[in-house]
Amino acid sequence: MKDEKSLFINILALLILSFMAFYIYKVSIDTGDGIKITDNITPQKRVADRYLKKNVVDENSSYKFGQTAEDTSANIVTSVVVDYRLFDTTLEVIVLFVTILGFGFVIPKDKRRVLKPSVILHRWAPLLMILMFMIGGYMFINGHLSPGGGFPAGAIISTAILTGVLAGRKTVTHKTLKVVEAIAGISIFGIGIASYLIKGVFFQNFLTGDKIGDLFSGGLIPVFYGLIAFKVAAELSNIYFEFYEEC
Amino acid sequence: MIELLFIPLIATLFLAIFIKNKKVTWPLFLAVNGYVLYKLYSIYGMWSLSNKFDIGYEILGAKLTLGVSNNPIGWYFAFFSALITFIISIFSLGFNQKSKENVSVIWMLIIFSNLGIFFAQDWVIFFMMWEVMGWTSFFAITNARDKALDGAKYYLALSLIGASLMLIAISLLGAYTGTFAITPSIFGLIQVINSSNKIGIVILLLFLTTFLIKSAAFPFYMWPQKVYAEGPEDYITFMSSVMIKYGIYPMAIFIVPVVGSIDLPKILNTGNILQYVIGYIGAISAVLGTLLAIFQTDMKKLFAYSSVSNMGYILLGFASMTIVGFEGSLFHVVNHMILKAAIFLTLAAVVFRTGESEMHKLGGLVYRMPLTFMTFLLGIIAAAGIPPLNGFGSKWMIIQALMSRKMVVFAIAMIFASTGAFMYLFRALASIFLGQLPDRYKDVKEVPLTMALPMLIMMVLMLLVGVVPGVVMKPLTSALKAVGYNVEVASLTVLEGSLKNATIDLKIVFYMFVAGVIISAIMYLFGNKSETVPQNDNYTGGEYPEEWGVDADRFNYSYAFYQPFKEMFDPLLEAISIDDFFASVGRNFEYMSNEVQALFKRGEGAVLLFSIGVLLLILGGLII
Amino acid sequence: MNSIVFLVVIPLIAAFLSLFLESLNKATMYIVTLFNLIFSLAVLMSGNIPFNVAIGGYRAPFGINFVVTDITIYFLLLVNIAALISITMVKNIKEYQFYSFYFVLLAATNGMVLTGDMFNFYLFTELSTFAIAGLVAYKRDRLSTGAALKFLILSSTASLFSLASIGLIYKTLGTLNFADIAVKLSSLNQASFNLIVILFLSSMLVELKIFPFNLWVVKSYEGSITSVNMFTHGMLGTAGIYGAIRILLIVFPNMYKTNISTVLIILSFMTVLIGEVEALKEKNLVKVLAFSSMAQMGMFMFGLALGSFESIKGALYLVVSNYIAKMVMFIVTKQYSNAVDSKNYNDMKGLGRKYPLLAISFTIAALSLMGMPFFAGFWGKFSIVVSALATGKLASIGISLILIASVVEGVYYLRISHTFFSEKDVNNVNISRVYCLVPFVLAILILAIGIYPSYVEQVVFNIIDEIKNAPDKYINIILSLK
Amino acid sequence: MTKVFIFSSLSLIFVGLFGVLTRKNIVKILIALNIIETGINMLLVAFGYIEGGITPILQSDLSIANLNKMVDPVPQALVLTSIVIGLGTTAFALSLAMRYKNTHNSVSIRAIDEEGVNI
Repeated sequence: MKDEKSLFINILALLILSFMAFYIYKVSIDTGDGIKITDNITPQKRVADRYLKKNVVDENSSYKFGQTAEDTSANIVTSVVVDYRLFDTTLEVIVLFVTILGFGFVIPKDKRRVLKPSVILHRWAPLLMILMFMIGGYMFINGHLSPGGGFPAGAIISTAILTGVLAGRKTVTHKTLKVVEAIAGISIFGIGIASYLIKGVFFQNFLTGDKIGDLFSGGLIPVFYGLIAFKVAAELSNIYFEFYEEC
Repeated sequence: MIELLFIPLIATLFLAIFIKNKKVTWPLFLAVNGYVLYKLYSIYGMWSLSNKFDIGYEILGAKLTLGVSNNPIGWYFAFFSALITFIISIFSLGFNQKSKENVSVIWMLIIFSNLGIFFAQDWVIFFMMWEVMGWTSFFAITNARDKALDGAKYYLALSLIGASLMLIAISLLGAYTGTFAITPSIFGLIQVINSSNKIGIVILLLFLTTFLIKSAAFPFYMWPQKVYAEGPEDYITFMSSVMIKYGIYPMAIFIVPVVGSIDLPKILNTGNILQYVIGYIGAISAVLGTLLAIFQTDMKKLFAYSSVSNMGYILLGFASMTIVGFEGSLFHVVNHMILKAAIFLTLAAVVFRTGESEMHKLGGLVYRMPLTFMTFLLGIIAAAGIPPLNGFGSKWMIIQALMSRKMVVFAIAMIFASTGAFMYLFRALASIFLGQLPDRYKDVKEVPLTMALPMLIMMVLMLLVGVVPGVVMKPLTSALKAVGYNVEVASLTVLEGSLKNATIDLKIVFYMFVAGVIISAIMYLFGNKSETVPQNDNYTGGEYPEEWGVDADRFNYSYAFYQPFKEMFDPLLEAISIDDFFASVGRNFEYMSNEVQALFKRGEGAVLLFSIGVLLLILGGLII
Repeated sequence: MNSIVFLVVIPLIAAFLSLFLESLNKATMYIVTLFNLIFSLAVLMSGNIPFNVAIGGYRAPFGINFVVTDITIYFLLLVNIAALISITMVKNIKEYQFYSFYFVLLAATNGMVLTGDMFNFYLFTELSTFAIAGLVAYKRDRLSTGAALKFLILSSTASLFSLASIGLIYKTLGTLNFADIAVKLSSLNQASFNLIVILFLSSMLVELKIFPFNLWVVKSYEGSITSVNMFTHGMLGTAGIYGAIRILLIVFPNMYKTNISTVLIILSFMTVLIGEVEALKEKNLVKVLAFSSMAQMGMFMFGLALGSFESIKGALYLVVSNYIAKMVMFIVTKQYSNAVDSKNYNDMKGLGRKYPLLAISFTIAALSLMGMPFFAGFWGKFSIVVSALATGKLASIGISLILIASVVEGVYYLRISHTFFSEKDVNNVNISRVYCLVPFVLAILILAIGIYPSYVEQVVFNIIDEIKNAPDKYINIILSLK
Repeated sequence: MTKVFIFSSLSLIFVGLFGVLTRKNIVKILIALNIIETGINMLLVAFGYIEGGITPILQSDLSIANLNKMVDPVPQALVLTSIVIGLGTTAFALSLAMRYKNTHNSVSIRAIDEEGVNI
């Protein structure tokens, strides 16, 4: 593409960017009153402090490891993602849903040549897939204890499916994926509504009383993560299937 | 009071429903106009009538109430407008039998806005009615015909610009005087100006520009000829006689009192600067209108420019800032209404019968349409300001007023314009009705009764007002007295001038004229008789110009009637033409349009422009 | 009133279900939209306003919350009514994706209006962006693909800017809640505040169609079907306006102390000028409407950027007027262009004579957009003019330019309605009379507001009142909840 | 360390912006967008970072005692969301780009949309 060499645009862009950079520099050295962007604010002055201390509901409460608290997820990032700001996460699932839907909608369905998978891949794919499923499962089951969670788990599971597809193995049908996706999606909101019916508040973590550090702790967090994992897996797999559908 | 506004509005609705049925709409239109006329007649003298509506809208921290009230000057304008409108609507009854389009709905809406303007109590309702008039006129002029679109667009653009200026003026007025009501705002504005606040002058000039636009005065003199040439003829009659006065009314109630009582530097001890501004605008309009009218070949355009020059006279009367000049101007408003309506009705009749409005293609219609001819004759005599008819008195008063204030330049301009008026008026008469009848109009007949009747009424009116000016001057002077001007109620036939011993009794003038008519009739009866030859024998010398591929009409004597005169004035007219300016504005807009369109067509530089926008915002942020 | 979350949840569930419902999708669409409309009406009637809902049971600055105040509920109604009117234009659409996109858009626009959390707002904006991009691409031809792609690139760049802004807000203030930000912003220094506002504003202006940010508008209006145009205008546009009012006036009111508002004034009257001048030359009716909606948004932004309560009031009137009028115009455009199979308005001659109701509605809408008296737009124009002239030199120049531009608008709109009424034989054209009724009712509404603005005035007064007393009426409601 | 993180992420953002502004190839633009997005994500994480901080995961009572030393968990949660959004945008835009290639026979953003037949 010849146009890419346009000197004028390049210089203009450089000017714009240098101006922006200059502005950011200017802001960072500003000596006004009040908090500044360059100030080092510790979490203690932010809302995160209450998340760390797990005392959002009752300001004076404190907790101990192995005891119960208002949120019993040991991984505090998880507790923010799936408990304190659960609604964001559900929307994020919808974002993925809608973009993948759009992906499937606009992608041109023309014929593509599919290479025959190598024998090695075909043979070893089930083993790989089982391993991947296991890792994925571990990810979302342990999301509240260690780094991980529904999204990486979903991605790993979908990779397993991709491996299966590439290996020419029968995995799941497109229809099944759609059903899984919808059921997972509806269940996430279903649990939200159930919480409304039980507690009168949407998306509340209504399974309480478990202990920090246990495998079965964090209330609904593993459930949500599981659903998210399946949904993400289904959606990402959908991408692969969109390519293979017409073959 | 309020039913005066509501009846036309409801009538509009009915007219809209029956729009396809001409047998219903035009009689209904006539009936409503008759009702309005009667109602206006019945509320004469009841100056305390008023209605207020609370619409629950707040502006400048106060609740806005819209009010209409009966006021003397407004009544004066409204009544005579309604009278003329009523007569025109009789004419429309016959005129619209053939036409496919139906302008009555929009026209009724205009009448509604008309009444609203004249009875508005505050500037907001005045503005609202004013705007209604703007866009309704657009639809009335085009009347769903494409050929009228250009003129209508021009008119619409001008009136929207005018309305925008007025909106700014009203907002400033409200902010600086704290009121939107018309009468208190006069005193408020005088105070603002006298406290040497420049914004007051700005407000005044903005208002003045708006009103000048509507009354087709000098810089905005182009729209009448564009509009009148193409609009539906009966509506154009209304427009040229009645609607063009809408700009005069607010000048009379607002500009004149304010300009008359503010302290501004004076010129030659005769009047302040603004007075001279108005005067020069008036003088230029009068002279320019006359000059341009002389050169037109289309009769409707000719009389369009004649309107411009008449508006000039009215402005000159205002510029004198004397009570005689003021009375003269307001008297001329009615006179011009009557005579312009008469003239345009005859033009409409001619177009109705011949379908032609180029003057050199017409001629000799006096033999076929004698009544129309008579009306036209009286109309142009009145327009030229020759005594027994109505144009004379008011012009006389205005010149008197100008002379008494020693505004000699203006008086000369006015006399020049009046004299020049003879040239174009006679030309129109000669080209349309006198001379030879072209063969294609052999079968033209006189107009039907419904159209003849209004013309008759117009003739009577012109004579009546000409001989007995009291029928107009009495209501006018009592209205002015009711408003608070120091005037005597006029007598029936005598007009008071402002110079020493300057009174004129029009009764005597009439007697002299009658004597003159009798003498000329005797001369006609006993003089030589003329001989009739076919038209082409006369001006093509027996040849057939069509054979050479030339239009025979070009050889008609009335084609390019005043060519030498025109060559004399052409450089001047070119120099002052404002039309080029508007055209260049339009061209520049189009050029800009192309440039930006390319931007939106591709959409490729979206992010680039986005970041430029961010830069602009950053600039705002950097300048703390 | 925790059940307010249903407004978002039900459409989202419907979006999932739409994968399977196939022919029932259209019915679901009506049911869900009606549910949203009736629910928001019920909330308005219930008399519980204002209230605050903590989702997940965590109180405001910590959890995500939905707030319903006067502003919210009116805009909620506007969004849902627009949705209901727009879906009546949906016909013969088989692709389930269209319905899914619609449901997501409905949820997202409702959520944008309801949410009280910055990041949540950002997410809803993203959702609506994706949904609109998908809907714009619905025809999947050359035009709509290009339009959707360019819209997506522009809006995702913009969204990255707003993400950066949210990051900065969290870094400096340590909170993401609107109310909490509004309280804490006073302790932020000016330069940092400016940076945050600039980043956030620039992403918001994309949705508000302000000039250098609005290159997507015309393309996507031109490339998409009428119902999508109405979604963009009535739902996304209204929600964007809500965002502007909420964020500029309540969260970032300090912006008016900086020169950013001055730049906004300049940008907005440039938008008006460009929009009007462009529309003058355009023959494609849909593009005319696109340019004109740009211009209207410019006018709205002008009112907002002036920052006085008078001008905000005017801006709100303009919102109402533009909201109804554009809806009418889109419907009329659709009916007429379907009838003659062309979008050029010169081909639509004579249709106004056969179907006068549509043409009259169009004319009324046009007059309202021009700001003619006795139509809804006038009150907005009047208020803005009055307050702009009182503000200062720049605003006065701006308003003069805007008024001159509105002359241009008048000329092209009335030319179009003249074209509708001019004479041509149109016997072979057929439009269902039922479709004439909807725009006519809306047009009557415009007229009613124009003649007797009292009811709208009440609504506008409530909104202004909330802006004036933001600490009492918005911030404390959220932060006081335990 | 925080400054290094912030500086590097800012440079990523600017590199990406440069790409978006100057490139005409849609795929390149999308890559550039992804670069910006990565930059922003890094920036967000850097905002939550404190010198010598520890991961916000409770392992024993000891970590509860060290709550003050933990890095801010909220930016990480936000980044998690924004990554997914970025993924979605990229997927959607790429499929649109494929359709674009099909209809316009070009991947240049300068290809004219209006003319030509619908494919």
